Order: sequence, then structure tokens, then C-alpha cells
Amino acid sequence: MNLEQLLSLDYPLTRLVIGLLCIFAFVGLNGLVLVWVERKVAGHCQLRPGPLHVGPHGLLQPLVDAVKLIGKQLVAPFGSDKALFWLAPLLAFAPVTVCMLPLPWGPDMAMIPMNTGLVLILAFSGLGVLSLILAGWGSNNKWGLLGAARSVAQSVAYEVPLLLSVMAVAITAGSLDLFQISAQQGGWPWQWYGVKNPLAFFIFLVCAVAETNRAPFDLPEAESELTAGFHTEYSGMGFGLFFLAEYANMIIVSGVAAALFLGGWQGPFLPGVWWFLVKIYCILFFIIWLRWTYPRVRFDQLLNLSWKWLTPLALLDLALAVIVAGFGG
Amino acid sequence: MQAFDPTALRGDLASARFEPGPTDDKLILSMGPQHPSTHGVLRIMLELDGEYILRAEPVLGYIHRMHEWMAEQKTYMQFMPNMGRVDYLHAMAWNWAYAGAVERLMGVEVPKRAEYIRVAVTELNRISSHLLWWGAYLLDLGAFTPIMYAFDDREIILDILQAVTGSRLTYSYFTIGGVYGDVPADFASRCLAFTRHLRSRLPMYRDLVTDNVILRGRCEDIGVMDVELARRYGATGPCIRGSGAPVDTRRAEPYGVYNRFDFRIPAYTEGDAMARYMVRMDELVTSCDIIDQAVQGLPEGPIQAKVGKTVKPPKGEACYAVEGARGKIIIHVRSDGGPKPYRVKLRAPGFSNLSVFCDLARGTLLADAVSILGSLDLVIPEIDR
Amino acid sequence: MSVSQLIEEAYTGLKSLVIGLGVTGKALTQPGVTVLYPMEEVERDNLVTYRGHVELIGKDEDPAVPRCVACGACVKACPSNCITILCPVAAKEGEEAGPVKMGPAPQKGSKTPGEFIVDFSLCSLCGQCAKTCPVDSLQFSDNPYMVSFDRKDFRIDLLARLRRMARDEAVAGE
Amino acid sequence: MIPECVAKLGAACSAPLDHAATGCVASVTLTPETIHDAVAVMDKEGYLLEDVMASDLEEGFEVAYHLSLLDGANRVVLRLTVPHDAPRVPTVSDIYPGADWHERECFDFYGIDFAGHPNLYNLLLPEDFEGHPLIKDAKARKSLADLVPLTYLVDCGLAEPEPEPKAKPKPVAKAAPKDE
Repeated sequence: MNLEQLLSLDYPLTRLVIGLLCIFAFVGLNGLVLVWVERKVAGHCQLRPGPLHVGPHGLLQPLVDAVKLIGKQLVAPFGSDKALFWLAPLLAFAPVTVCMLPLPWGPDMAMIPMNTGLVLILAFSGLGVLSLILAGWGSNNKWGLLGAARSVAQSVAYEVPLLLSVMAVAITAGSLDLFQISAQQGGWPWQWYGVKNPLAFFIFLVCAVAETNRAPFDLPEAESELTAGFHTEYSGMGFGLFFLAEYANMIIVSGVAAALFLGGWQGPFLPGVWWFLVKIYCILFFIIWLRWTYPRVRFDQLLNLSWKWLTPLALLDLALAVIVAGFGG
Repeated sequence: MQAFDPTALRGDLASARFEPGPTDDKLILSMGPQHPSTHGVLRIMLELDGEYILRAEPVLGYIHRMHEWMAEQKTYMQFMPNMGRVDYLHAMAWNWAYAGAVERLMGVEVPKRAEYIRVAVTELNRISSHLLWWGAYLLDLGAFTPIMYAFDDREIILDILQAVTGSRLTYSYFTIGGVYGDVPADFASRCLAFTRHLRSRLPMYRDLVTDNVILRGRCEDIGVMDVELARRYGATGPCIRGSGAPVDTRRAEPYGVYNRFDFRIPAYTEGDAMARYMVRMDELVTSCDIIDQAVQGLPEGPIQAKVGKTVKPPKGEACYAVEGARGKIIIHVRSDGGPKPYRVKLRAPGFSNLSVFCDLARGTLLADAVSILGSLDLVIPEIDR
Repeated sequence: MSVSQLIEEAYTGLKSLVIGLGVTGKALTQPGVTVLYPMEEVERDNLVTYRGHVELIGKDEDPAVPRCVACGACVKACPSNCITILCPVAAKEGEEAGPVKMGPAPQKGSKTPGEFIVDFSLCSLCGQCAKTCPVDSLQFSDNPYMVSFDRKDFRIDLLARLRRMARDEAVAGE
Repeated sequence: MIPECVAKLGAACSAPLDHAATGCVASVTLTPETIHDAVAVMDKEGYLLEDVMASDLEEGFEVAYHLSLLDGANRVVLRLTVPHDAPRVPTVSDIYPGADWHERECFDFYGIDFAGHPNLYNLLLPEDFEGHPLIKDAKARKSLADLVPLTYLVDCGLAEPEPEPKAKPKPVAKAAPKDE
């Protein structure tokens, strides 16, 4: 093979490398922007301005914070399992890169188009909890351990209704390809699956918040109970990576939600990728808004909500979707 | 690098009372003194089974300052600034308890205007204390925004009290036989404007928090304490009123001019964290009512009784009970006729309220323990004195 | 629990959540209440009521000279011993008139303070000194902005401060 | 006005106090032997234990239990004195669990040994603190007679009634209890 071939976008390896580079750039940049958005929304919710002084309207504040985090000493606690302790934040990032690959940014924009993209995302998003366990276990800290235990139970509980709600949409669309699912919806809200099947959308949103450990379901890191849960002992960039992974996960679930329920890239006037970004940011804004409004639920309530409410509802929804698809198709 | 040897870790007397084992499930956890929801420097030793609490024992003394010893080294008036530091959130009540005890000892009659001012500032201070508790409690439960709204409203009180006393937190406003200075001319109108404002804000508080299903889930049936338990532990204030006993020192042994005011004492019978929460929310209204009556009926006259330059009570002993934001504050003063008190004993309501925690926390989840702890409204400097 | 009760419970729960979102959402659109300190300041009306460290009051006829008679009452009244007043010690009979020695107030024969220092780092702003002063020579200043990296800066020479303020006032009056 | 239940306490002496002047309505003097039963009686009557206050006197350590009913101005003081060299008082924490910490506090400040207390160790002071901070020098100690008004002592038979009280006549002297 020659150099020309190697540099062509059709060559899978090249495509993968470029895609990964794009993902890292995108996640890094959007992570910073999201931190800013989060703090701004929090600030304005609480009648204060939020970050203001670094850059225009404090836009560069997250960047400065990141520089600070990078500059900090990396400290591993006495008696911790060093290998697991440092592996965990890296591992937190692994599923992010993979899950980003099949997201449909535009009608012909994807890192790697694949017909089972949804399965890939669902499979790898379950990997994130592994990093939390390792972080909690490896740091030789009781708070960390409790946080890790919580994260496992939470992840298991919410994976089920999440899958079921996604399945309802997949059955309606008759595909596991995010491109196809997006393409089958239209540019207008009444053509979206989120409007056609609001129950699935609702369940997906709740589960997405829980899966990304965001308030009011941020139990693994509940700072008023477990100080900081699984990342109690992390400092510097170890903490920074967890932080970034949390925001990256938020972007992924929002991306999936936008593709599944909000018509993906479709919309009038603007090119597809912009619509996709707008939809992602709307969902992100909603998740952030939730965090600054509600108290945290208790652990058993969290599990009850999943097993007693969301799972039966999701099953019901799935059955309905099957019936509708069976008759309508 | 040294190998990690867990047996080399040595605890203190408090942690030595908690032994790990016999099963691996048991987790001994030292919650605090640096923990986000222990409000300062309280430490709680916990014995956990998973996340269920088998045994809890508060460890005190991290901000102990020996106020009672200080009292014996200072003259009567010199001890007054300490009162603002015992319970910094409801400093006025402590001011009043100490001033009241010494006045009782000396038989001083406080001028009516001073009494009315005392009532107004103490109730304002009570509202500011309850507002801060509200925000901090929600912070314990994981909601970040309410504390900012509470501080927004609290700021108005601090401005009013700053105009009266000159300080914003650690007030030292009372004197033996009166108050330090007269209130500014616009005091009454500002107080009335504030109570009006607060009443208009309460529906927002209810919408955002009180009615919230998540909060109700975190508070209802958590830490249930009946009157009998509260009595045996000496829990007072909103804690016992949440257990169904409408007990309030302002009504039980009226001090100052409280018997001239018409106010309702809120009480709830459930005895859980939600009942204590509701009592405090209702007390905001009660305090607003009292402030309205106090500033509208503010008489003219002197603000200081004649007590002489040096305060020298005759020998004897007296105690004075005041309803603080957290419960019954009692200060016992014992005089030998000299310029310094022979013995001063501070009865902090939080001290007794916290001691119930061991009982309430048993068998609950860690998250519930945080909720119970918050619902007791602890101010650690007051507990440790 | 019947199904209708369950549905009702879920409905009221969800409704309360939506109302909660409404409250924070409304706040999102409202202007903030924060005073952005270095750029803005709290209005003057609010600041003047603040009780800062104590300061001396000048005589009506000469604002640069304090009313203080160096009786030492404030020193005794202070709970935290933060006031130091030094006065020239009257030379004993038969002693040579050497350099003037300073001693703590009150000193016989000296009716004005030679030095009046307040250690603000110890002060608890209780106001006992101003209350006990027999000639009303002490009052609270209203400066909330006292910042320093050095503890020594909080030992405030009140006589120098009074002179400075009198001078400033004289300049302003001209 | 002495509450009726005081009669059941087996008190060495009891005296009414003026609530307006002292904040209490009755003072009951007991001994370490009788305190436990007396507190149990008060518990049955529905009293709330407000605090346990110790003070260092010439006669020894005085321990005062302040109790009041939930409602009304009816604070009763139960007091007893134990010698300095053997400060031993039976615990009442088995009756009032809330007394647990109050007694530990007294142990911290005065070194009073509450016999039968389940966990009598430092509460407020650091565990390596030497001594007990509120114990006074022998010189600074005052007798109980110097600390309470004469009428109270007379009621308890600790002093002879004098026509002219020793304390300087104040314009607002502590009047004798009015509501006997």
C-alpha cells in the first residue's frame, strides 16, 4: 500500500486514528465548555454570575482550572493498590472513546459507521462502572469503597430499563444503526420518536442521568454523605480525568438521546451537524438544570425507582412498541 | 517505601471503643471531624454493616474553648462578647440568656423599650438562623441551590442587624440591664418590609423544597423521635416540638415581654425529620408575627437600666432560660459578690439534641444519618462550648 | 395500595419536580443579586453602620487632639487586652530629668495619652471600651476593608490616625 | 412553691425559691445515696433533665441537677455535695440517657466520678489533657454560704436567721421568696 492510500479516509485504520484524534479534541473541548456551562447555569440558578473574570464571561476559567489540575502533584494514598489506583481514571476514559465512534453527527458524518452502533454503545457504557469500582477499591479508603459499592448496584439497576427503553425505539425503527434510526425520523418535533413514544424518552432520560452519576442520582460521589465517594483520594489530573469522563459520558448519552428520540441531525435550515449539537446541548442543559434543582435521592429509593417503576414501565412500553410495530409494519 | 501495616494505626479513646470484627462485613468509619455534612468539626464514629448503621457515637471537643473557665477569669461585662461565639447563628439568644441571668441575680428591671428591641433582634436572628439551617440541611441532602436563596433573604436580616448592632454575625449587643445602643429610626419600617418580603418568599420555598417528592422521601419517617425519647434525652426546641409537644420557653416561662405578644407555637406529631423541618419552616412565620408586633408596639424611653459602671451582683445564684433557635438555652450564674462570676454554666440545647442521635441513627442508612444529623440543626461551637 | 393511588402518587411527585424546575428556571432568567466586590461595592448607607475597629474622637475645638484623658478605663474594660495607652511617667523627685519614660495609663499628672494603640487582631468588637469611656472619646470606625499580609499592620496607632483624619478633614474643608 | 413530688424524694432539706429572682422554684438538697432514687421519682413525674452542673466549693464538689416539666416555669434543683478527695456520685444516665454526656462533661471539668456510668471518659477535652480545668485553688474556693442568699440557707438549717443580712444592703437586694 502506498502513502496516498494510507492517507485516504477510506482506509479504516487512518479513519480510526483521525476519528480518535477528533474525539479527543471534541471531548476535551466540549468537556471544558460543559464545565463552563455547568457553572454558569448553576450560578444563574442561584442568582449569582458564575465564573466571570477569566476570559469573556469566564469562558477560559475551565481551561485555567485544567492547567491547575495538571500542575498538581499526583498523590496515591498510603496502602493503596497503585496499579488499580492509576488504572481507574484511564479506564474511565476508555469507553468514552469507543462510544463516540458510532454517533451520527450528520447524514454522512461518523467516525465509523456501523449497523450495530447502538449495541456497541450500550456494551461499552457498562464498562464505565468498572473504573469506579477500581477507583474505590484501589484507593484504600472506606468512603471510596462505599462509593464503589453504590456505583455497581446503581449501574446494574439502571442498565435494565435503559436497555428496554432503547429496545422499544429500535423495534419501532427496525434497526440498531443510529444512522437509520435518525434517518427514519423527520426534522420536525412531531416526527421524532421522543414525541411518538414519550414514555421511552422519559425512561431513557432518567436512566441516562443515573448512568452518568449525575444529581439527583449522584450517589457514588455523594459529597455530603461519602465526602467524594469513589474519587475521594484522587488529586490533580487523576481527579481531572474522572471529571472529564463524567462530562464525556454526558455528551454520549445526550448524543444517543438526540439520535434516538430527537431526530438526530435532522432539522430545517441548518446543516445536520449543527442541529445535532444543538439537540445535544439542549439535553445537557436539562441534565445540568436538574442537578441544581433537586436534592439527592436515597440509595434504596434509587433502586426502588428503577426496579419498581422504571423497569415495569419500560417493559410495558416495549410491549406496546412491539404491538404497534407488528400491526403498523 | 514502608510497607503498609494496618495494626500500626492507633486510634484514640473514641475509636478504641469500636472494634472491627467478628465478620468482615462490619466497617468502622470515622465520619468527620472534616466531613461536609458534620457542619464544622463534629466527628461521629460509625459501625456499619454495609450502609446500615449498627452503632453511632459522636465524638465532641474539636472546637471546645472552655467558655465556662473564661467566664471565671473575666468580669461580668467582659464575658458578654463570648456569648456571640458560643452559638454564632443565634447569638442574640445567648446574649439574652447571659444578660438575663445576671439581671435576675441583680434584680435589675430592664426598660420596656430595651425589652421590645431585644425581642425584635432575637427573633430576626432566629429567622436568620433558621434560614441558614434550611440551606445547610438541603445542602446535606444534596440540593445546592436553596442555600443561595436562603442567604439572599438572610442578607436583609444581617443588614438590619448590622444597622442596629454594628456586626453581622457574632453579636455582642445586650448589656446588663438593656441593650448597647438604640435602634435607628427606620428600624421598624425595615423590619416590617422584611417580614412582608419573607412571607412572600415562603411559597417559593415550599414549591422548590418542601413539596418536593425527593425531599419528602429523604425526610419522612426518618429519625422518628417520640416525646418520651426527647424528654429523656433533654431534647428541646424544634426537636421536641416536632415530636408533638408544643413546648416553648417563650410560652412556658415567659421572659422579657413575650407574654405581651400573640403567637402560635407550631408543633407536629410525626416526630420525624420532616416534622422538625416543618416546625422550623412554621417558626419563620411565628417569628415574623412576633417581630411585627414588637416593632409596631415599640415604646419610647430609655434603653438601659441604671446598673453602675462595674457590674457587681450580690451573692447568690440565678439561671435564665431562653428559647434559642435550637432549643432551651439556660445560663446559670453563681456570684460570690465579687466583680467576676464564681461559676457560669452554659446549657447548650444542641448538646442534648445531639445526644439523641445515637438512638435515632441505629439501624438507619448512612444517608439517613446525614439527614437526621441535619434535622437536629447542630451548631458545633455551641455543643462544644 | 391500589393502582389509582399509585398513579396519583406518581403524578403529585412528578408535578412537584416540575414545579421545582420552574422555580430554578425562573431564577435563571432573573438578574443576579451578587455584589461583584472589587468592581462594585455595597452602597454607602449599608457600610456606615458597620462597626470597624475603635478610633479616637477629637476635641471639638481641635480635632487633632483626642478628648481622651488617659484614665485607662478602656484598658481595664477590654476583655481581650487589646488596648495599650502609654503616658509619660512623672519623674520622681530627686531623679535627673532624663529621657521621658513611658508607662501604662493612668499616670499621675498626665491627662493626655502619649500613645494609644489598638491591636485589632485581638479585638472582638464588643464595644466595652467605648461604653466605659468617661469622656466619650472612643467610637467605632466604619472601615470594613482591612486587609494586610502582616499582623503588625493591625496594631493601629489611633493618635496618628486621628491626626491624619483631622488633616484630611481640614484639607477637604478648604 | 415546692412541687408535691419533692416530698417523695427523701430530701435532706428542701427550700422554695422565687422563680423571678433565681429562675428555679425549689431547691432540694440530697446526698449521693439518695440522688439516684430521687431522680427516678422525678423521671416518673415527667420531668426533663436540663443539665447537670458541678461547681467547686469549699465543702466539696456540688453537683446540681436541673429538672423541669415540659411546660411551665417549674425548674427544680436537686443538689448534693461530695468531698474533694472522694468525688463519687452514682450515675443517673440509666434513668435519663441524656445525663450521659452531662456527667461526662462534669468528669472532664471536675474529675467527678459517676459510679456506674457506662463510658466515663473525656468528652470535650483532649484525651491527653492533664487535670481538670474548673477545679479552683484551695484559696479561691468559696463556701456555699458565700454563694447563696441567706434565706435559702436558713430554710435548710445551714445558718441561723439573722435580723440583718451580712451582704451589703442593695437597693434591689435579693428578696425572700414571695410565693411560698
